[in-house]
Amino acid sequence: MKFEHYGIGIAKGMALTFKHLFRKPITTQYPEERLTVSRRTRGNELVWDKERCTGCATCAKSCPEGCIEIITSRGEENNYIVDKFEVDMGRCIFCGLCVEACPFEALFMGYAYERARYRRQELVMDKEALLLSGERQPSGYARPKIEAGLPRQTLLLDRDKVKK
Amino acid sequence: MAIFNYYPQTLSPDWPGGYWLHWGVFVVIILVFVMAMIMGFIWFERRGLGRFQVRLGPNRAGPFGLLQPVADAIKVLIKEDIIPAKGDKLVHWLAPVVAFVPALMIFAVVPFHDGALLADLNIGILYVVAVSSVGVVGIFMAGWGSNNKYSLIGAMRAVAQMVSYEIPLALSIIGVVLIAGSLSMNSIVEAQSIPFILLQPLGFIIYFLAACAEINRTPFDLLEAESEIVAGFHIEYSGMKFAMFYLVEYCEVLAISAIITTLFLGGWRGPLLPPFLWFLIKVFGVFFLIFWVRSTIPRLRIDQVMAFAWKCLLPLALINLVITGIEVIALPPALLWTVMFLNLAIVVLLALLWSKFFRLGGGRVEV
Amino acid sequence: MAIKTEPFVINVGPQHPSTHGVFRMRLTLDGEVIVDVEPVLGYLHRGIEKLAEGRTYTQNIPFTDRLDYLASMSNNLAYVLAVEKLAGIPVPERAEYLRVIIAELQRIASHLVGVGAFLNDCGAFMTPLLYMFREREKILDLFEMVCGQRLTYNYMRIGGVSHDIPAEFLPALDRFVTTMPGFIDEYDQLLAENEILLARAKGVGILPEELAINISASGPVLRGSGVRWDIRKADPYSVYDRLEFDIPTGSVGDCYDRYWVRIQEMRQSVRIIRQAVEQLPPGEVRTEVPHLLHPPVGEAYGHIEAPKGELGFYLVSDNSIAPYRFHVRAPTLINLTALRDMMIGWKVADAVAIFGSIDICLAEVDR
Amino acid sequence: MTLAFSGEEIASQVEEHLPGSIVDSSQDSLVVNSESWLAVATFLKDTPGLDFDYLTSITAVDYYDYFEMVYHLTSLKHNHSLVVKTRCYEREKPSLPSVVSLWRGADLQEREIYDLMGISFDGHPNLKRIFLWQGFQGHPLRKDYL
Repeated sequence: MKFEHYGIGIAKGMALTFKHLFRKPITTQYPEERLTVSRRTRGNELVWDKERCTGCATCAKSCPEGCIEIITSRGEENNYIVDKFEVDMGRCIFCGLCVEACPFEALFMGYAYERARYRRQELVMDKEALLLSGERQPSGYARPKIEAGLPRQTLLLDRDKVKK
Repeated sequence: MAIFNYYPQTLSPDWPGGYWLHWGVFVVIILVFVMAMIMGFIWFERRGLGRFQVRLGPNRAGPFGLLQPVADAIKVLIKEDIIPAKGDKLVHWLAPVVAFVPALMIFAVVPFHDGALLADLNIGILYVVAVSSVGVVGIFMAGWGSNNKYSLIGAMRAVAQMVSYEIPLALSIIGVVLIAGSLSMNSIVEAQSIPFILLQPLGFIIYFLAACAEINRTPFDLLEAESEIVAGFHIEYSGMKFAMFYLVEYCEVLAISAIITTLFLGGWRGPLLPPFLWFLIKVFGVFFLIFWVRSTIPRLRIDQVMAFAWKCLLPLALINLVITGIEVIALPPALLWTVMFLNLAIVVLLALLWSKFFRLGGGRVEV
Repeated sequence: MAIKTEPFVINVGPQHPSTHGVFRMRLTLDGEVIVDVEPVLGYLHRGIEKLAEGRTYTQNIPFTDRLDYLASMSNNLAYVLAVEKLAGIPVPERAEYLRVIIAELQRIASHLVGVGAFLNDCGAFMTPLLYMFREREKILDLFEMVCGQRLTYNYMRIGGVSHDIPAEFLPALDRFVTTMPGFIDEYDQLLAENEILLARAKGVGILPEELAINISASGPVLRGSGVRWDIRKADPYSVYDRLEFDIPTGSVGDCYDRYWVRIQEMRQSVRIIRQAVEQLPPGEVRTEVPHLLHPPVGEAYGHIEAPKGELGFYLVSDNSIAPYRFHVRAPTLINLTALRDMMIGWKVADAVAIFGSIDICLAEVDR
Repeated sequence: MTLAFSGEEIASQVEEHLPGSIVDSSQDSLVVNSESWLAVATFLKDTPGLDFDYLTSITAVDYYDYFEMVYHLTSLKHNHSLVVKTRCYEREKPSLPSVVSLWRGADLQEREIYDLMGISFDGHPNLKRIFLWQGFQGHPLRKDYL
């Protein structure tokens, strides 16, 4: 005579949850503890290299949302001068296609993630706002040289060492 | 606890002497105790659930998040009080009060210490059963007064469930009363030279399950099942009135924990530590068990809940009553340990026997 | 005297904790029993099929992320397979293996959410969900390492994948693959034998085999009904024909079978990943594809076994840079066809459980 | 591997049973006359050896001159597949027979096509808009909808 459904399943489950009382919580206390994001993170706000950009507008053409706007004028040495380079970060979907498409490595995804704003207008970034600065570092997405120099990503796998 | 020693160890039922003083002091004590314990319970449950779920739980307000209940209370009190336009305003307004008062009234007969209770009624436990079943009226009023289909479903479930579970609840208490030979809570504690959970394991299990159903705790939390009917009867409540329902929930848990402690775990009795502390420790232990269950298992369906009460708990409670009666009459007190093991064996046997009645896949109605 | 009763209509959703998004069910209830169900869709309709007609083939890849956001990688894969079929683009072998590894990781992640949410709907208060999110988090970490995002990956490219994996990916994946079976065992221990879950899920919401085929169900819903149909075996794409794995099937097609199939599929996915990592060859990960692709006039239907069922992309090309027609065969939309048949006659609580066991993602249903 | 039937092969079989039903056939697909589509579908589903018991997907494509319905059929029994098309030249009130009676999986997909492409299906049990609200003007997936 086989006995089942007499409460053993409930007991097993309760044992498991009890075991979890003694495991380390996996919570990260965010503002105090910070995890390092991936080297390839597609973080907030594009970073633009003024020197390298030739104004070819490949990025604008590759953008699925059409949020990059470039206006150029003809320069003296048969080159383009970028008059306007404006990105509406409010419409950006962070797909990274523009960065991949850039033939001169003049555009980077951002490495930061705390770039919230209070107004939508502030999300529209012009030439000056897009330049590299202390809090606006480029990420290694599609840029292997930068990727090599960034710190290692923290993984939950490393922190949660419970079972084999 | 000097205040307890100030009073004679046992109070006669008609409260001779400082009637008003006694009354006033204990009302204050109970109110403070209940409020403080509810705060403690909320914190304990949230932190404990957090740890069960490999997270931390609230830990920002105050040291270890101890002030979290206070912060919640302040937040909820300054919120807007919304009354549904088509609701029954009076019923909607009265419901939290009607639900809260009986929950608080239970504490009148809970002994925190030998003789330290508001009213040592000689029908103490009967009073508890009677008063605690009034709370359902408040819940039904809330469900009705809100004029919301979800609340009404929740309220209907509540009534059906609570009425059913009153019976096994009361029957399982009778076993304890038979052994103790008294209905007074204080006498029951005094009768427990060993905790009654050892003599009445089946009674304890039935009481625990039925009480969980009475106070709407998992796996019987159908009336506020957040994944089905969102919040059930208090879906339309906000602000102060919502806080009242929140208090009711924890007040009832506290009351049930205190009653289980009194009936089955030997109340304030215990070695070394002062009685009041023993009482608290046991109450927290019972509460831990309640939310441990909550953290683990899913919720039953309404027909399964009803079937469980009538087909499982009620017959088991009757069997328990008969067995206890025979033991009390036939077995000499010297055979205490034999009785203990006998009862444990009966529990195992009955659990295995009843598992044979467990049927899967039922519940579909042809429409 | 017969009591006069009448059925009443209750709206579950679009804002309801258990509708997994913005799904809405109009339930007609007779007491607690469901008499009629009418799904109301479209709250998340963004017209992706129309939008895609105005974007190039590459620009559509991030849009496919937004279909089933719990399994973005699978959507990417199905779409690029369709484009590759349309334009006849070869894929390097290493990229094929990477795609398989990533797609199987995605399957585990999606099933973790599906199973966790189902158990949560059954009333297990958050605990299974959080345990499962813990493992999903590890997978998301791996995805973030590979492609820099945690939800909308945009990783697959026409003719390969966007990047090769970083050096620390394989060791981390190895750690994940060794620990994952242990965690799946834990899930089994947590609730697979739980009496309450059995009572809630066994025999509930049965989808018979005949009906499952007739309504074009796919994925775990079809396999839960006992049909041995998996596109990875039936019509192998990528390199699935070189990998060994089983197709778990249920027996009767109830909620529990669907739950069980998902758990077993996670085990199989771990097995596939192990083999794929062993066989992973070195080399290129991406074929050179012109920036603006002009596929020849024609049409192609690329389909994969996505976590939730057969995900197909039907593309029509008119030799321009954008697809002339872009149609998504959304598995979850079609799985919903049988919702009414599965729910009628069950209780409100079952409605939520049955709905959870289908595991839908509204972003894909509405598109 | 799912065996993809060529349209020509099936066309000859269908033509034997239902003469005049095939408009066109190619390697990938066969195009069926819209009047005889339901009969052809029944034939494809019930003929032993074909047994297309699983309707994978339905789509409509707007080619300005006509709407083309694309049916992807699969047989789970024999693991083979077929693409069948049928055309509707009417633009104002396009209408085609519904296949819900054969494959219930067509239910929501036909509603979707009705909603977004504006083709109505005769014999559909519950033909209502599915994603857009009742009273929405136009059918977004048509090429002339801007």
